[in-house]
Amino acid sequence: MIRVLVQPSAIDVAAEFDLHDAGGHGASASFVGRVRGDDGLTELFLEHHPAMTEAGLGDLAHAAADRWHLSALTLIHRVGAMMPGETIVLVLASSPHRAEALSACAFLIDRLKTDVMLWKRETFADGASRWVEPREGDRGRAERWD
Amino acid sequence: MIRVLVQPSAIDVAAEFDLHDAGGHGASASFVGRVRGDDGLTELFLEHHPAMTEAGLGDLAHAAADRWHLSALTLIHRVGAMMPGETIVLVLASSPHRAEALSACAFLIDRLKTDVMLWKRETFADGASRWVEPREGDRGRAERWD
Amino acid sequence: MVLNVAYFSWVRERMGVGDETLDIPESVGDIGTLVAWLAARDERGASAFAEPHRIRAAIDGVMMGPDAPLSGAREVALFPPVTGG
Amino acid sequence: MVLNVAYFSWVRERMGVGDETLDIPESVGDIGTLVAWLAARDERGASAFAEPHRIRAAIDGVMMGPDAPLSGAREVALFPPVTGG
Repeated sequence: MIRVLVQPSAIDVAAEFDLHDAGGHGASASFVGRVRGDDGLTELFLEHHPAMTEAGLGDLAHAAADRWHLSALTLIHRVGAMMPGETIVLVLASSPHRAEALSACAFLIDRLKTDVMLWKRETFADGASRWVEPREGDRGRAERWD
Repeated sequence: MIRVLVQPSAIDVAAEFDLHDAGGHGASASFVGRVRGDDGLTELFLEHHPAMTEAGLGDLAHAAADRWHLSALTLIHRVGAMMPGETIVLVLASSPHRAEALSACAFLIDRLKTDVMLWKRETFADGASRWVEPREGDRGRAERWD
Repeated sequence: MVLNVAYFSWVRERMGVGDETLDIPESVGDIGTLVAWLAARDERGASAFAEPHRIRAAIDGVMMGPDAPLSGAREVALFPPVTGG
Repeated sequence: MVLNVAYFSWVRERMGVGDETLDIPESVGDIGTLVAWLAARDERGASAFAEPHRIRAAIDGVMMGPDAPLSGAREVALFPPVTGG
């Protein structure tokens, strides 16, 4: 029912939908986040603390399953180097009830921004690279759920 | 950019994702609603006023596009007879920003419940059938957006 | 006046047809009197329109109240409240 | 005391390694003093830990404050605030 992965390989969104949807759930909400090529970005590198990332995603998934009536949950985060257009994160939440599927999906994607042990480094076309600073806006969105 | 369909044929969710995702959007939120086989339901029939359904979905799609910064929007509603497990409705909203994609998707699915000219008839295993009455809860959820 | 009238959901089932062309007397000038006229006309009308407060209407695809005039209408649709998507 | 220390993000880059096994003097009893000791130890430490308020820490996968004791720790991780998913 709960599928949580942290992987350096590409996320196969269609295959994950197939696997998740096999249950024929009443309502399914999803979120796909992709690397944006803004400002000439050529690579996004996500560094992580493997044990803490896995634990963080697992805790988030179980928090969502405790809070909403979910029939299935998929939470996959990519790590390592990726290019613009590639999928960073996939959230799929299903429930008999649409409001629960939508809320769980929004909760997970907001919390991912603050709760998961990841650091982002952006590299640009001119060769410059920088580590991304935490954003206050993300914290505000995540705290809506407390 | 805006794709709105009302169709009696099955909704091919994977094909619609492919078509929609071709833009490589930063953030994509989706909602899939399927027929639930609760209480021995064997068929759901959606009757519609074709001109009004098309106009209603088109208005909703444009209201979402006016309100949020969307790079693509897909809104497909099935009509006619369908069985448990089949997809009734598909909403796909994409934006450079995750909050906009998620909000547009939630707005569209809430509003679909009240704004679209559809009537549902449920048929059960014992042969009984009944027209579904409007639900007050749906109206409440839709009015959050006013 | 000749008018195309369309029915949906259980109104359609009770009327036995999805739409029909009706010759309306001049005294029937708005949606409310059309519904009363249909209820009085025959048994199927009596069954479909016994509770006028449960009936909604659209003229040429636009939702209208019972006072809306019929003059100029191409299609009047009569139906119960929608149950949504 | 022998301790495994892991670094992440720009802390890792400035330290030049992802993790290392350190022999820590007995006077270094908590995370705050460990960070100060690393900053004083060599040039790479000075560069990575010049601003201790920008450093976060975890002991064996659990986030800890600067007062957290190192005794019993298998791994201490030192890193900047996370930037999330």
